[in-house]
Amino acid sequence: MPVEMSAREAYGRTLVELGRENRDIVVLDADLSRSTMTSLFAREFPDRFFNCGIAEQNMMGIAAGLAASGKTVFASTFAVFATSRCFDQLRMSIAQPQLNVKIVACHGGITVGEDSFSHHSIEDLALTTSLPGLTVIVPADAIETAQAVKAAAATSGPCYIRLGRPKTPLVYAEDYRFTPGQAVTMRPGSDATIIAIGIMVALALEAAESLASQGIDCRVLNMPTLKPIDRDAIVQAASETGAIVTAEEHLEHGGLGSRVSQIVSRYRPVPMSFVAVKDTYAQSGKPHELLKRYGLAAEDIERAVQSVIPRKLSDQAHR
Amino acid sequence: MPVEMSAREAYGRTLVELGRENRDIVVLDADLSRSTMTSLFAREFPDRFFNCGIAEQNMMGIAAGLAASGKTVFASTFAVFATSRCFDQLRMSIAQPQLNVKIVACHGGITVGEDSFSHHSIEDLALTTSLPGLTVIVPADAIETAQAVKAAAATSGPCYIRLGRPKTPLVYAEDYRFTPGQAVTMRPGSDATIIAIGIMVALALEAAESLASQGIDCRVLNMPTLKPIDRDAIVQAASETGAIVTAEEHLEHGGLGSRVSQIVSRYRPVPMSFVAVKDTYAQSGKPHELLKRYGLAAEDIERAVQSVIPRKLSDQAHR
Amino acid sequence: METGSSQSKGTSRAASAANISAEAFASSRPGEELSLEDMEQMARKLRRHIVTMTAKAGSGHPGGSLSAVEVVTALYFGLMRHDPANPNWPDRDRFVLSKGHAAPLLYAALAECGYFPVEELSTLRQIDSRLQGHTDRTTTPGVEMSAGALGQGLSFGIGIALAGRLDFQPYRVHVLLGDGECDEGQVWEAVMAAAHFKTDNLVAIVDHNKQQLDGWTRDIMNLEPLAPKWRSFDWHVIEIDGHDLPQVIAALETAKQVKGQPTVIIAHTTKGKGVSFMENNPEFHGRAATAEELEKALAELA
Amino acid sequence: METGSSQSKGTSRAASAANISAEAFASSRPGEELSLEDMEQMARKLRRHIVTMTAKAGSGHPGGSLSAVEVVTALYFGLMRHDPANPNWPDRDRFVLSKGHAAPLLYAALAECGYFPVEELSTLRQIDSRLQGHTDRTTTPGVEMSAGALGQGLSFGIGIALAGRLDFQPYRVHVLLGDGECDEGQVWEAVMAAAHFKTDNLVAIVDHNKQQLDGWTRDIMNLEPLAPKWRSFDWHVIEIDGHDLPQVIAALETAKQVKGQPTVIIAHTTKGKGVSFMENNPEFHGRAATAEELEKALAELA
Ligand SMILES: Cc1ncc(C[n+]2csc(CCOP(=O)(O)OP(=O)(O)O)c2C)c(N)n1
Ligand SMILES: Cc1ncc(C[n+]2csc(CCOP(=O)(O)OP(=O)(O)O)c2C)c(N)n1
Ligand SMILES: [Mg+2]
Ligand SMILES: [Mg+2]
Repeated sequence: MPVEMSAREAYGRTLVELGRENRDIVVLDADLSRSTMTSLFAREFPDRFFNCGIAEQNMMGIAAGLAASGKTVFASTFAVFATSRCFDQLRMSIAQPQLNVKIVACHGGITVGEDSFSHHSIEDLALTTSLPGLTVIVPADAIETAQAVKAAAATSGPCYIRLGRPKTPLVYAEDYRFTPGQAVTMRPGSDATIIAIGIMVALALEAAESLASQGIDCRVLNMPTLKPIDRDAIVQAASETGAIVTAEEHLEHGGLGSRVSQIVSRYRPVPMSFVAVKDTYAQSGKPHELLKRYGLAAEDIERAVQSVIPRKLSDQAHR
Repeated sequence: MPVEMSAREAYGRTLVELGRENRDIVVLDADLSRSTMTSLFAREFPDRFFNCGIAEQNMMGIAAGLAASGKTVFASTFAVFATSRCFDQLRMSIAQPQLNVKIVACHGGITVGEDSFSHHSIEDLALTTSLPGLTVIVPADAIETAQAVKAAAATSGPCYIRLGRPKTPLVYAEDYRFTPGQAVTMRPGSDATIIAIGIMVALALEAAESLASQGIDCRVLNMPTLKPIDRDAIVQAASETGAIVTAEEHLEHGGLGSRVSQIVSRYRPVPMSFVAVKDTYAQSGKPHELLKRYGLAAEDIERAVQSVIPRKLSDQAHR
Repeated sequence: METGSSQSKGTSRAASAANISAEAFASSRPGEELSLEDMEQMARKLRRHIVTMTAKAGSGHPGGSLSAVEVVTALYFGLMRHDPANPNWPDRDRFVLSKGHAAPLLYAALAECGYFPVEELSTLRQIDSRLQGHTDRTTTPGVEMSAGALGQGLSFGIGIALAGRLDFQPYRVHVLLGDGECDEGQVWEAVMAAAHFKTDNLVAIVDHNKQQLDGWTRDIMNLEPLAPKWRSFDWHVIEIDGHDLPQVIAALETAKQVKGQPTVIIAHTTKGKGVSFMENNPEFHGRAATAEELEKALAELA
Repeated sequence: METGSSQSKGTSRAASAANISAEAFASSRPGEELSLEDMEQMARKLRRHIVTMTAKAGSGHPGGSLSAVEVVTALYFGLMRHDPANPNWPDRDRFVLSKGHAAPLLYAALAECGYFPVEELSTLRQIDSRLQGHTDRTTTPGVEMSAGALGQGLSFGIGIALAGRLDFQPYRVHVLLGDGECDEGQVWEAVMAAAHFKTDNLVAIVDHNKQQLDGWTRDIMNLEPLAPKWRSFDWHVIEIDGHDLPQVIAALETAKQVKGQPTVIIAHTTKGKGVSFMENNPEFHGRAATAEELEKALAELA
């Protein structure tokens, strides 16, 4: 296994594996099969692959009809087109009827880079978590991606899996096993907790490393299943560390940060800080430039932790 | 003025007034003009009214093109079709380019009633607040609706205004003046704060009334501008009352509740409780039956306040 | 696949539904062999159900339900192989109601077929009823698709058709669309894709009642000429009088013979058909009859 | 409205851009009066800009930029009245790039017209550049629409056209679409609506290069026959060789004469046109030339 790999490459390879095992797997794409890597499946199983052209709404409807007829359907395109462009189809044709469609979208977030705001997906998690009945997963690396895709195929029901574009560092070893709905403690710690998803997990670990050298002992949680979320892990982190920072490649509102803050506000109020895209569209640029520009670098996580710790409540006891 | 009036009726009448004052106002609808009440404008200004048929995406694009050519455009349909159905058009054609389009959507929430889940809009606020640059307004009654529509027409830039279907009680007198971005204290109080939007404001007042008789002194805030939200009023309420309940005719996640909880978590952690549609689609039924069934009745707000007060933190001081 | 048992299943339902020659359904013999009179009577019965249940509910969409009565009658009581005792029978022919607001019509047909008791129709739109205001796949036996947001059914139908082809299933897929619904771009995405995928097991039926919600389609969003549009997307087009049962049946039979391309049946109809004061009256697109109006309507439909 | 000053404004730009008879633009005389040779040369120059700036950026979409060079040249250096010194001049003719990934082409044309310095082209796709990866109305002078999500431009164009009609503005609106882009349902919603609203000041141009991202349109999602589709939606259809400047100009001139319906120009083109190894090569839909390839390309475009 290399040190870096793109999640979508892992997706493409896993699909082929699954296709060999299960004849009921059907794959759809919307004229982006070379980017989403469904082209690997298409090459091996041309009969079970349907390119729907640049018509995402129709693709989701076709996916639903196939699923209603017993197929396990994977439908792929860029995250922004898989959600923004066909939200009503996800709602009506897939989520509410609980059909067995796995929407696996690549090019999530702003590390899409130079293609600029039309191709950046910074609202897909707000959208998909607004669909009762839809499971939402954001793997942290290529290894977790392969696991999540397999887990999704093994479970009936609709699911959204968000992948990134670039090659990113692996945070897991080959033997890692993903469990839907469970947070993963990437690093223990008691002074504060960083809860991260996607590519931000690697950056959170980097930040925690640096904070450790300053004597700050940070817990790092990976929260691959954004919905249903691991409430217990969040409440525990709030209780045990008294401060939480969330980190996500998404708008500040509507994604991980707001989900965690609602749980914290309800069960265990503690000060929080949010590492996310502030309320703005991102511009063109290299992925690492954009992460920096929009406040998503490891240093931003570090600063967020530093700022939240002094705000810890002197008394966390409930009346 | 009657005691009850539907927000959409106020909208239709206000549009006609505005149309008389400003020749640059153009109104679009998507085959629902008799429900949205844009039919009143259409009757008086047929040249400046375009019915786009059942094609919401195209309507939003046309709205954008008109606005890019100097028009002040009102585009109306049901909330779910104005957002879910054409989110990408709102994003690309309207919000990012900051065009002067006012999306005024009626039939927000579940009080749409018998038409069932396809017509209930429980995610529109999550969607619209995910659009950087878009102002989001949820008036509390017909009087605030008229005010908000006028305010929107008087300001350049994109705006989403969410109205309900049924006639609802008026919470304001005729002389009320809406100020964009400002919360309105509907009732002072110090034991807890209820922050409500839309038709939940009237129910919050009802709940506060009942709580008062039990010796609980509840502040009630109306938060008509959901975005940009009145952060100061929220932080003040957290500081002064130590507990917050939000009430909205929307999914628990992505709307008022999560927005408030993120602000509270960042600036002034206090226990919260959320009166909202839990993660589910609502079924057919009479509006009041649905409010009750899905936990949005005045008693639900009352119970939420009762449950949150004992959880108030014994020490709200920051270290 | 249970092709062997499929015929008996299909016919057993049909036989119970009305006194119609059983083999006609399982074979692909044309509909004229059926007892037309029974079908006509069933159509009238469905109309009575429609106006009654919406009046009882106090809301709903009678207009667009009434215009498609003959189409749905021909499908459920004629052409389609299906099994009310086993709504999920994999071999069943499919009916997808894309114009989900015509739910009362579908509920009436399903009830008369025996998917659920006819009495249940009176619970339409009530809280906890299985008969939701718009069709809901998760609650109503026999309903294939959750609908109500227009424009999505044809895509769904393509998916079912492709699955049938992958599994060598002989079933056919029928999708009923409104004419106003054809304003939706997704419909044209699906029209293009169905031709591209050559789903000849798919039939679209446009309930061409010339009205949408706000009025006449020619005023709101002109669709005409409709047939050339579908033809230019490489569909086989059949135009019929959608209230003439023999024409409906013949068109559906013809569609079965068309190979290599999907078929659309443009059914010219009248919105509100059968109730004089509802016919071509946009008001009754989305409003139910009052008690008084109901009485008049039922008298006309007696 | 400043109709009086519009002619001089329009021509001043044109005169500075190339040595072309000034009156030709402001009047509606056909394009053959222009110096074709200068336009041909401009087209070659735009091609050089396209391959160079994308190579410099290390990413971008040369293929679909190169296929529409003649169309954009004819518009910006011929037919359109516009004023680079005043990009928001209300009377200007509009160009809406619906296929926003062809941004390099539009940027090249705008720069050569003088909307911004030609040197700025080398900042394409860099952080803080005004030249974003896809067109952005808020950052680039002369860009009418933020695009990049396909399918939205024709609707936008209808809005501009309707505003022009409401204000008795004489401007015309041109929308450039990809052929793959025509898969999007919103395009057909707009096609239907433009005909319904009879926006004869609107011209759609389809860059019919027969390829989309994954390959040939006939394999991915067949669009053929394309002209009958637009015709069935009641558009005036003109088919041309999109690399033949006189044909492009003549088509645009003809469109001006068409009343009561919008016009579509189906421009048959070659993706990657002008660079041998990019022509009809799907790889160069979305990848830039390497340094070595750039050298070869520029040699061919010398
Ligand atoms: C996406 C969407 N937009 C708007 C509506 C509201 N609506 C319900 S029915 C209707 C008119 C439908 O007209 P048509 O398809 O001709 O149906 P019919 O005449 O058969 O009733 C409209 C606009 C909807 N249900 N879905
Ligand atoms: C809504 C949407 N879906 C997918 C894409 C990704 N995409 C960018 S260009 C392209 C192919 C476009 O083909 P065509 O319109 O023929 O353009 P051209 O051949 O002129 O480059 C695709 C699928 C997109 N930009 N927008
Ligand atoms: Mg109709
Ligand atoms: Mg092309």
